[in-house]
Amino acid sequence: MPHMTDERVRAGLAREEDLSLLHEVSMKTAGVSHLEMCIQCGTCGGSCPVAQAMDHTPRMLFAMLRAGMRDEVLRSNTMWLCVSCYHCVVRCPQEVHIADVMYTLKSMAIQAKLYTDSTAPDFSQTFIDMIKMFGRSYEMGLASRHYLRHFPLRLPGMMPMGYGMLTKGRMSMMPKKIKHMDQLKKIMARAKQLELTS
Amino acid sequence: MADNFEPTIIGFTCNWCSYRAADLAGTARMKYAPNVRLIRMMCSGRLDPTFVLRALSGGADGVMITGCHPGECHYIEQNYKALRRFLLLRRVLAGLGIEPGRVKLVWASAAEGAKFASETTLFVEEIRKLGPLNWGKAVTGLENLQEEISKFEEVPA
Amino acid sequence: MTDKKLERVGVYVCHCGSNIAGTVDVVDVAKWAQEKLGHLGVVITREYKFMCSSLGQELITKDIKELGLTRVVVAACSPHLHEKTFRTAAKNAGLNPYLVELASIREQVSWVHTDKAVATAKAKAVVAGAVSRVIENVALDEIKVPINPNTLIVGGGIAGIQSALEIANAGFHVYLVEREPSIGGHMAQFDKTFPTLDCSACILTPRMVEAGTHPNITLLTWSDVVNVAGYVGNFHVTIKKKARFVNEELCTGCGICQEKCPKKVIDEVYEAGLGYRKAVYTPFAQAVPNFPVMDKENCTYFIKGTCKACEKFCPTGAIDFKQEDQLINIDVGNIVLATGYDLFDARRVSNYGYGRLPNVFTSLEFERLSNAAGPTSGNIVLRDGKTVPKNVGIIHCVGSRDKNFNNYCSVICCMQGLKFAHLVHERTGATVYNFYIDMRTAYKAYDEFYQRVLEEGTLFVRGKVAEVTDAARYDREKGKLIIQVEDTLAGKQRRIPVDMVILSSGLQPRSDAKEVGKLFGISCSTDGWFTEKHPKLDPVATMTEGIYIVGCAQGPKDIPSSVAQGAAASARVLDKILQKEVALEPIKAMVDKDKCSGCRICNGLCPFNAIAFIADDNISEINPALCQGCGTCVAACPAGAISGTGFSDEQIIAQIDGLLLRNLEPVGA
Amino acid sequence: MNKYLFYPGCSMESSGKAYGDSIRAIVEPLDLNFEEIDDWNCCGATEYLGINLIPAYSLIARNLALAAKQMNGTHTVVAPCSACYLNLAKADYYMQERPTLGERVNEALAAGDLQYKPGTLDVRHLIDILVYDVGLETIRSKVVRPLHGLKVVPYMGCMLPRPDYQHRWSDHEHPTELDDLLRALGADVIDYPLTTECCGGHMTQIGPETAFELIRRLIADADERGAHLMATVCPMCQMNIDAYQNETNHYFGTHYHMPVLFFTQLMGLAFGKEPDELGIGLELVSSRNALANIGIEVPVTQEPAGPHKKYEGLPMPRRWTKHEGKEAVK
Repeated sequence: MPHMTDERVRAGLAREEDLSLLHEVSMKTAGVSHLEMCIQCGTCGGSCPVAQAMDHTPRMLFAMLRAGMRDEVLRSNTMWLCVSCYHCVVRCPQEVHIADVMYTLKSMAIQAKLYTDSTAPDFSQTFIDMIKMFGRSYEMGLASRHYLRHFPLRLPGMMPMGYGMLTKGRMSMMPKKIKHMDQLKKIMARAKQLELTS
Repeated sequence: MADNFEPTIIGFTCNWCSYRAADLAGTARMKYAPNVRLIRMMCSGRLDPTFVLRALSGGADGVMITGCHPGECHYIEQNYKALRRFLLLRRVLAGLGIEPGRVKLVWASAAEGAKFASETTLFVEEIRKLGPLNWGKAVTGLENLQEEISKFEEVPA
Repeated sequence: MTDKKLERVGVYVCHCGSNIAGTVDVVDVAKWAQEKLGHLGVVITREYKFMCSSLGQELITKDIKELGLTRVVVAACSPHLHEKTFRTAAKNAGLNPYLVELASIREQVSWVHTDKAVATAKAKAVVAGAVSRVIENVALDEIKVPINPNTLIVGGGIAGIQSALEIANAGFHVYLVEREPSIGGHMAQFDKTFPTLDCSACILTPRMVEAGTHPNITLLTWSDVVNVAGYVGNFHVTIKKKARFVNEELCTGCGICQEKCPKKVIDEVYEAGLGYRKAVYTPFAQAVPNFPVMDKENCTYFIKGTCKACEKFCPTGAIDFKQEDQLINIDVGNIVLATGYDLFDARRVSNYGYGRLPNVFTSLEFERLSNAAGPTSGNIVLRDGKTVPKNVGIIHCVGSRDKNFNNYCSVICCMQGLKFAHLVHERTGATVYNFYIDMRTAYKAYDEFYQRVLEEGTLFVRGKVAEVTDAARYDREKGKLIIQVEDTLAGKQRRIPVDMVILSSGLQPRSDAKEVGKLFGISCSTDGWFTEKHPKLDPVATMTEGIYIVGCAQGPKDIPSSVAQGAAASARVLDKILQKEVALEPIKAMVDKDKCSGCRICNGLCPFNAIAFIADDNISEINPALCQGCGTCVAACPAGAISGTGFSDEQIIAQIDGLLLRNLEPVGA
Repeated sequence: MNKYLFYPGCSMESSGKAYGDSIRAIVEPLDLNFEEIDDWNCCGATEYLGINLIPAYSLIARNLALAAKQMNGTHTVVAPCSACYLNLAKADYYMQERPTLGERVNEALAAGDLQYKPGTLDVRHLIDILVYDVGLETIRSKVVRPLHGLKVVPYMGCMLPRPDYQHRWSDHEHPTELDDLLRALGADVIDYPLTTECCGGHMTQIGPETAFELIRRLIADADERGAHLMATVCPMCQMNIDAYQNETNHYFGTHYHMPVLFFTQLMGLAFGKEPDELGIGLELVSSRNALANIGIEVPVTQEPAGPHKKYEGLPMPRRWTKHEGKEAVK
């Protein structure tokens, strides 16, 4: 291996381009992603209601996927801010399944432990933990656990709202549970072994 | 069934659309299964059912008939006549103990090189599943015949 | 097996450089043909780098002469490319051209397969099929028919006008059919033309007048082609001349009827819905012909039975409420289709708000808005009719390059957007933004125009606009249209408040293109444009001989290209006319009188009415002039009495056997 | 009686209780038979898809498999929640588009003795059933207390009209189904450009500031346009705009008071049902003042007085909808 000069490192030439990244993301996405068809028009970045808060617009993220910038992509906050409003999806002139690609990137970031803010992954995890326990979502448990962990200082502010929800019967103290939890558990256990790679 | 069975298929094409679709697939370098050998006719309406029987009896495992989309025939409406003959032919084949699925009708316009290529590959796989043609063998796949036929008969002729 | 004497067959395998030889072992194919097909009469096989080159052709002609070949097989590219080349070569060497067969081992083998062994094997089968077939070929003579020197041109836009003038100036007669009341087409609606900013009317109207007064041009406006029969050289066309309710003999075009007509109607065609006309009208002042038409749907007399203001005031008594549609039959030798385009319906892109937000305009609306003869006398104002915009956004690629709408690039929209930017800047001094995905300014002097617009200070944002909305988020956006877009070069989402949005809408095929195609026997591509014979080498001809397509009917294009195509088609038509007769492929069906049982099954099968039943002899007969050679009757004849030349049963069956390699060993060997 | 399989979704029993109550109240007058899918489970909302693909789709598909078993004279599944509707429709669609996904999901389902053949069921949203199956004519005929004078902004939210795998809606950006339905109830429907903008979804949980901004845009524009209240079709939208409105106001220092009701609550009112039967009052941003507008006798709103002013501007093109000419939407 030739000696790497400082200049090369500074010029960013030391980075390996991971050209399999785009294909990998595409394969792991539900449906046919059409990711390779992106023409970088920016419809997604223009449509996104939360683009201003994103590190990279979706379009730029796709360019980075092409360039094989695995770490930068998976560390980006873009997919975590996606609200799944599907504006970009219906407007995309190339029919890229943008929202689903965002889901894929989230799961890849979790697996690679490359997210910088754990709020969103934790929320998702708590949410599905509840489902795995009860088969239904349990808002009271979810909200209290999540807020205690991530926004303890907000809790006092949220109390009136929570109180209102409780007294109006819009939040139950007790979770609802489905009858055949055993069946659901079996399905989920089997599903976990079968990821989509090709 | 032999694992490495390579079917031989004869394809009838119309000079105006499907033969040009094959040309287009070529010009665009689209890859498809090499098992189909094509014959050019002026129109799918030229297809005499005896050609199909000749091909099957002469060693072909399947026959693909291709023509212009309904309503787009270069000769106005002759592909509908091909369609009628095709439907009849499948019944005849079933009567002879041959799987009707060995004969397939594909509409492909001159612009549909990609469709021509993918339909060809698909048909080769279908024939591969059916295995080599054995005359007089017990007929399989007949149970769906009526359903399949009605699918085609929905096309206004 | 026939016991006729063996033909002498030559087989020529082409390398096509590496196009074939890269995937097919051509030397092996040639050798194999010599060994395995010798018993069929193959006396010589050769392989050569480029068979279609003059040296390659010479190999064949030399062999025909020296070896006395009676049949030739060339294994090379598709017959649609070089069949003619090799047939001509054979003819020059004294062999009937129809005794030559092409075996397509490029389009059907080398280009679509990868495994060399498999490809070579398939190539051998294709060659074997062709050899078997060619032996059954019979010598045929071309059929010559005279060409009618008259030409029909459908569509009176700039492409059709150009085409008509070229032919008429060469001294031949032209029927120019236009469905609107006046010729001129879309170009008549424009204000300026890019990149030179010529006034559209100034360059178009002289041509319109020339076409309208030319002694060799019969102008049929307000007319539709309703039926086409026949074939190249001899088309029979029926045209419906819709009732104008104005007697063209008496009308002087004074315009009093329009002035007096009390009924105002939104003009959806010429004014693009942005202005009004009367129920009796000429679409614009310089219309050719200058006779008005009456719009029956909106005329008060036709609706309520009273009014007749036009009739009352007409000084020459030209108004005729009793006029009826008229069918005109003409015979022509060639037909040029110049049917143009429709503007993409921008309402479909609902996120751009056209039809919901008043100050979003389409390109055609803007053309009228900026046109001195338009509804605002050329003042660029908002939809309230008076406010001059201070900020204008021009959106490119509306409905084009988008899988939700039209997949293709509409070609003209970039330059159109730049032209609009210039006009807005020049006339209003407004700040102009252009939103584009890619700036496409190919062709002479186009990019220079882009430079000029840049210089004028137009702001360019690279990004496909996501939405146009009137929902303000901040005070500075109140009362404005907000264009939300990702500035892809800055990598940031921007919200740009403007007063006016212009959508550079794309072009799309006429909504009835498919039916028109069917009427004339030509096909449309997947996008809906008429399909040309060859995308590069024959862009104005079609698969149907004698029918030509020009201008936007063939695909989106600008004025210079449309004019060039109009002229190109005329050259092709004149070539045909000057040949005086045309050779038709001798591929026809024929009835063997001795075999025909008179069952009449074939009679109903022919869509061209070429088969007639001769009651006296109790047989059917085929008229070779009407027969198009499809072969359906051949396949249907229960007595085998009909034979098809060029595609006979014997030829096809021999080819089947050959393709299945059943012809390798002589029977009984 | 028109039978449908019903997938209520988790929130129908908790935060969206008012939605559940009001649906029960209108089902009977409209002669609808909603048969709940037995032992349905949570669809995973937008959370599971971002963690593991196959488990996420298996979770959704269990419901489809259960529903398919219960098909008996109908193959339509109705979901009143937009997120549930989208998830169910999406699983059905992608299992077809990507056969490998379908195979794996069925492999997982097999562990629970279930299976689902994609395309078996027709997944539809409640409002789709009401507008296109029941029809606006029928709905109009059931109205005994027209909502004249109630200024409503129709808020469709995002996951209902998009991505619209089965092309059910009049438009992806400005669908008119909710507008038409509310108009059939007699309400004064305000043209709301943000009708399909996002309410923030789960961002209220994971990035509240982002969500507050999205909520602000919605209520600010509704307020600007003079709305008395917003009508929604999704429990998530209702929850975000209602329960987080106070916090949003606090965050921006604003004082918006924009009640959000489910469209079914308004239908119930128009059909003559009593507010408490419809879960009215369960919202945190009270709709009392808004509904006072239609308290007893609300006169029909009239055109502004004065002579008809001649319009001097340029004519407008007709508005476009994908379903141009479709009977139901009038």
